[in-house]
Amino acid sequence: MREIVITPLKTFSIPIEAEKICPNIVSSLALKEIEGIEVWEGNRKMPLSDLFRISGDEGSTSPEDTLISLKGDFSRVKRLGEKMSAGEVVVKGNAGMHAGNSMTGGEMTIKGDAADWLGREMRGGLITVKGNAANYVGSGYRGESCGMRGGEIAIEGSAGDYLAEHMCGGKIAVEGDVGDFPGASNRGGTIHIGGNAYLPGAEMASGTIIVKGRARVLPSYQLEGTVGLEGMTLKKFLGDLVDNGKGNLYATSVE
Amino acid sequence: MIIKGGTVYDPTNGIFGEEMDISIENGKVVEKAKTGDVIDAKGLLVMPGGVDAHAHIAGAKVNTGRIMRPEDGRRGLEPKTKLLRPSTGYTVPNCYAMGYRYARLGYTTTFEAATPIIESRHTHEELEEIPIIDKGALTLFGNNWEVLECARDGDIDKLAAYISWGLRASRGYGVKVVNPGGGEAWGFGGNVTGLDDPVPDFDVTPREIIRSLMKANEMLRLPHSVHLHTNNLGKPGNYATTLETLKAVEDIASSMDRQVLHITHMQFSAYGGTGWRDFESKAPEIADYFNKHDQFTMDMGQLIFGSATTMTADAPLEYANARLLHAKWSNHDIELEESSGVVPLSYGRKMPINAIQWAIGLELALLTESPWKILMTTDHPNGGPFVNYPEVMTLLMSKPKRDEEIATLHSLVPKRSTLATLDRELDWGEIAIMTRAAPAKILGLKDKGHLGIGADADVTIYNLNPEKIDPSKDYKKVKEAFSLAKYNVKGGEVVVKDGEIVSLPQGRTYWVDATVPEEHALRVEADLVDKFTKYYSIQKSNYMVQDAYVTNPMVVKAGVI
Amino acid sequence: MVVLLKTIMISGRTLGQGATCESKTSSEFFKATSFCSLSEGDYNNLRIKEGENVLVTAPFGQVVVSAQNDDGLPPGVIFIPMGPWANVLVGPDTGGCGTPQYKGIEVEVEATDMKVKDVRELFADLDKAERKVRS
Amino acid sequence: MIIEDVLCPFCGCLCDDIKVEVEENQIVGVKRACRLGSSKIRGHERIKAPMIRVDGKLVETTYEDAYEKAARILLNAKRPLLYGWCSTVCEAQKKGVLLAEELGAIIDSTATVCHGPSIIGIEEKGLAGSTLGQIKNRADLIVFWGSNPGEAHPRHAQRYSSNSQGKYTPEGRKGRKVIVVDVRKTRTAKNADKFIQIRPGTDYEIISALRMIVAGKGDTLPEHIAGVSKADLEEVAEMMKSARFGSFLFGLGLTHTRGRYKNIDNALSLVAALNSHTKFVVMAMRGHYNVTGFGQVCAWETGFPMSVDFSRGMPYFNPGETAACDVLGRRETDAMLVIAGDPASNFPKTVVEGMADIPVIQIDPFENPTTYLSDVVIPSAVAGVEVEGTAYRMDGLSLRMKKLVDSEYPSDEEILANILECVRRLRDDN
Repeated sequence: MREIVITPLKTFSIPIEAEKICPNIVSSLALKEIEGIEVWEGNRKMPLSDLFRISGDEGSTSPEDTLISLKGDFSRVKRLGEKMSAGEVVVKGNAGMHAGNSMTGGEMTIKGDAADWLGREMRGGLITVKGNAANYVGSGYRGESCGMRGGEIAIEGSAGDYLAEHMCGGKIAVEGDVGDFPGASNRGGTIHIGGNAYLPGAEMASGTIIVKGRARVLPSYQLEGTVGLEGMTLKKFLGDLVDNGKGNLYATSVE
Repeated sequence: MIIKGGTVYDPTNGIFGEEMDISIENGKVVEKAKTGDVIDAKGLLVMPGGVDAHAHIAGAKVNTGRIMRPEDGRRGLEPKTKLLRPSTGYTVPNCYAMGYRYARLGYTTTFEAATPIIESRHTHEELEEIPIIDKGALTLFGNNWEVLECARDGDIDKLAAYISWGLRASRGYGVKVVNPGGGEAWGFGGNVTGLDDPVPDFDVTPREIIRSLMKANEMLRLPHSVHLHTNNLGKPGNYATTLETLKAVEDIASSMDRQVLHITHMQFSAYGGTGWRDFESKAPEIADYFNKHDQFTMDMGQLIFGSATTMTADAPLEYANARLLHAKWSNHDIELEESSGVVPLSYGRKMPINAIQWAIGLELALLTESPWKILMTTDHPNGGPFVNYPEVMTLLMSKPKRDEEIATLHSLVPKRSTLATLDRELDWGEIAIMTRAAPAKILGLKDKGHLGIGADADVTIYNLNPEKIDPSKDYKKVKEAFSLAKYNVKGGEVVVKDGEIVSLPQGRTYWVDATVPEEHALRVEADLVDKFTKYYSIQKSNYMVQDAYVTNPMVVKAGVI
Repeated sequence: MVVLLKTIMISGRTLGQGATCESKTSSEFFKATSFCSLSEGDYNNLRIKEGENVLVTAPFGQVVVSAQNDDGLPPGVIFIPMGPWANVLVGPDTGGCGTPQYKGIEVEVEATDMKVKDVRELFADLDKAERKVRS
Repeated sequence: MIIEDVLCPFCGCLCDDIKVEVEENQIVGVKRACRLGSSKIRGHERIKAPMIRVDGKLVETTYEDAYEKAARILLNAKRPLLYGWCSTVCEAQKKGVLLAEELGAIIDSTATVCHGPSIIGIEEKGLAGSTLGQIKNRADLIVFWGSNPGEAHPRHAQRYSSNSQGKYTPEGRKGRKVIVVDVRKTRTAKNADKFIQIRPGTDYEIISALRMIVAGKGDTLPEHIAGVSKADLEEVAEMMKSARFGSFLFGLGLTHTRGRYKNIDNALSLVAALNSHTKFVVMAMRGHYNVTGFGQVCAWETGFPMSVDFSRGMPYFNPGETAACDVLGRRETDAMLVIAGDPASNFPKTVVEGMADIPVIQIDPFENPTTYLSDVVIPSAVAGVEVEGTAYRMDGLSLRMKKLVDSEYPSDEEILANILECVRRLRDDN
């Protein structure tokens, strides 16, 4: 596998937009050419090498055979791996907003934290976050009726508000707590929450949400009984009945 | 300027594919230009600039569409350039994209299809921001309290005086009527079910409203006829209401050399069936009626597959759409005047209703013998965005193209419409009529839609040799050429060259100043004082659109002689 | 004994705030926006007298305001008019939608002898005249 | 001289029936306006002259010098923010969008700290609204939810809502029912027929419960929902369904609290559902007189109503990422122009700190805390008093504001045009 290593030359305060840091774009380029790909610092367009040091393996290969290693703090670098369909991106630090936006395949690993809109409108592939993720994981763009449609996002820490808003498919697992309104307006897909959640599944039409910690459940959910799941006893709810939803919500304890 | 040697289609002047020169001076077509640039159009198709008589391009509804649809805004993005401002949107583009995209299609004039008087200031604010093209706006009258009362009382003199005032107040061009009576009923959540269903609290029927407005329109000798969105639009079986409406006004004569009534986006009013299950086309019945009656015209309202944003003063229809499709719903009721709604949706090829609707629009155009009676529109952005006009043109010009499309659609299309059986293919001249000559004639724009001496020098040159290309077979090339004009000359100025915008003149805004006898104007004035004192939420003195909002006006005079 | 009251702070418009908000350096604006209303019970629990001051502490900051009682407030909710005093207590989180949460902030309230800062003093730490920076 | 039918440049009511008496270019009398409007029209102490900061102190300078300094600051910035816009006319707002395009800046309005969440809610659901006159003429039920017009929009009740009279509402207040839902008993709540006091942050759950009751599924609800009795909500739902024309008028009580745009989203759905039973409309009680106008102008010019980032030459909209408080709070912006707004007072102090570290340009008629953080201060004429132009009322109706007196100060539009010209000139020089 060809490894391309990208390291920031400074600490960014103005966010960098770098959707071209993506296996589909860089796999066939020589390192010299990668240095020349275009990124934005605010309203200034510049070559990648003005802001980052590029090293790693030379040569030209396919996206499948490409690993992009991002070393350092990428918390202000946005749109990493946007639309990637294959290959691997490893962020050995924090990732900025919209990491894995619209990705359809391949793997992204974020060793630190992920900022808002991780895996927005994702169609396929796998995103793993070792730290925490912020708001709108696996959601849609504003106004769209579908967010994530496929693929998988695994977060080992916690996640922020509006997790999986408008989710239509795929799977999201968060080991820790999530913020307000996980799974709002979802129409399919599966959400596993290891910790607590506040008002999950608002306007859920279909799909599954499992909350292993405490959940504050909306009054428009109907308790259907208890079920055993993964060795735990969970309350099973049907909802969101405000919209005749047929979603399944499981929670261990209810506030 | 001289446009040399093009193959010219100018149907108004009986020119169909003649090689000739067009001379231009001071923004007008002249006998012979003394000086100026020469554009070599040898072997290229030359037509008057396109005229769109019905599109929703400006005002509260359009902006509501933008605000509720950021997901549409992010489509069609084009960055700013040295000359151009950024473009956004597909179904609801920003103002600049509107002007640029029309110009690139070879269009030079577009009329906004519906403005309520009280919100016309907003409409004009947006029209002012649309670059290049000439514009106008049709003013809504079909649910206005003063209109309902005049129609109830049969007081056509007063109604004409009110229209005159309303056109001035809105800086409007003509009388638009949407679901007459239904918009008022929607004020309390109701609707009207047909021509003789009285409007609650007003004791007047849609039939009386339409007839009264048409009589007043003709009394005022307005350049355009009444422009009607029928009752029951969008509902299965509504073709009966449409035909009943036409029959109800057969006795009314036009005061001008034009139609007496224009029915807009007919596709939405040509439905058979008792419900959505047995929904079918009644385009043949509608076209047959139009073939036998010369005093009426219509436009297609062609449906385009994909995303659309429906927006109309027919608010009850929009509520029904939103509930049926579980879609976003915006509604806006306007005190004493109208109601309206906006609902985004997507038309699917495999959705039986959408596929049949698509077929109906084309059937109407192909079954109506005279292209002077049916304009090409998509009721932008209700049937789909206007950028798809080249697609519609090629569908009309090529039977193979239609067959190819039908093969991708729901299998009910051939069963519920006659489209698959129609062999007619429109020629260059007929397309020029439906997109240039006829809309100008129907709107009453004497200097538009043709290239005779004295006409506005709005000329489009397409990268097509009509002598050599067979649109039936080469429809892809035709669509490509119609999508990006080789040249668009607007008012004698080159605005598009090789598909690129090269200059940004400010277009004009047409409005109609119609005079009426003072005694009737005074009666209207008394009514208005009463209504503003008791009912309107704003002062009468702040109501009328000020001159500051129409900076480049083209005032057309009309009125009672 | 100092009573420490745990409450929820909400901010909002008032007539006085609206009438003075275009003359923010005036004493009228100060009067209209540098106070905190408490329910009668909370007010009494703090053992303060009319016009005395309270120190309000939130995770992101603390501010001294004068105190008054308002029988429209339920126990456990305090109100501070929209403005710079209230905004000392509001956190920077925009919740993913661009808008800070100005209402429903968990705060602690206690009586204090400290005086209420005027508007200039309130911004002393940020005022560029005080900082003498910038080139 | 008495000027009739003047528009009031204060709140979103945009009252257009004010009488102003002018003598020798001075406003000497204001009639019909409320305390808020009257105070604004009569005027306050002004910033005397343009100023720039030298060695920490603001010192007077010429307009030309201030324009050039402002242009240099903006041109040097990689992510400038142009903020405010709501207490000025649309003509200035248009110029602002053009300046933002030219600079590759972010342009955002005060909407993002008031009804921004309402706009995001509308993006989810659409909005079933009407003009205010429709409510005046037809509404027999008014619901004020988290809104307090008694203090924020003093003439709303009389002109447009609970106490107004119209064609189908000749009895005014007597013929209407008023419901108030709020966390505290406000001035407005004291005049309600039914007051539901809720706990802060529980709006979403209460609205969901109401939706259930309206849909006939109330039997599955518990007896208390977030502390409110089901019986109370059933009564409210019944009042809503049996009204002939209801209106749901919401304020910052819904947008500033936990749930933010989701609260609005849910309220819009409630109103849409009520339309299957009766007629119902919903409206945001907008604050500044032309905050609605900025949303309109920005939408038709850029496709989006606020928080538009032009960094890459085309509009990008994403509140949460591109709103003023987002970029200031994260310290992502390196220069700021403030016009017709006072972020130092109205943003959280923790966000205002972001302004202390970057150059700030202020355009405003009046001194305010933003002045303390500004490096260039450009005094302007008061729009709607000294400058005419367009404004949009909270219901989206546009009106033309009058000029009442002459001003020695340039208008916001003129100032922006001058800065734009400087920007273009300096850029061409390089």
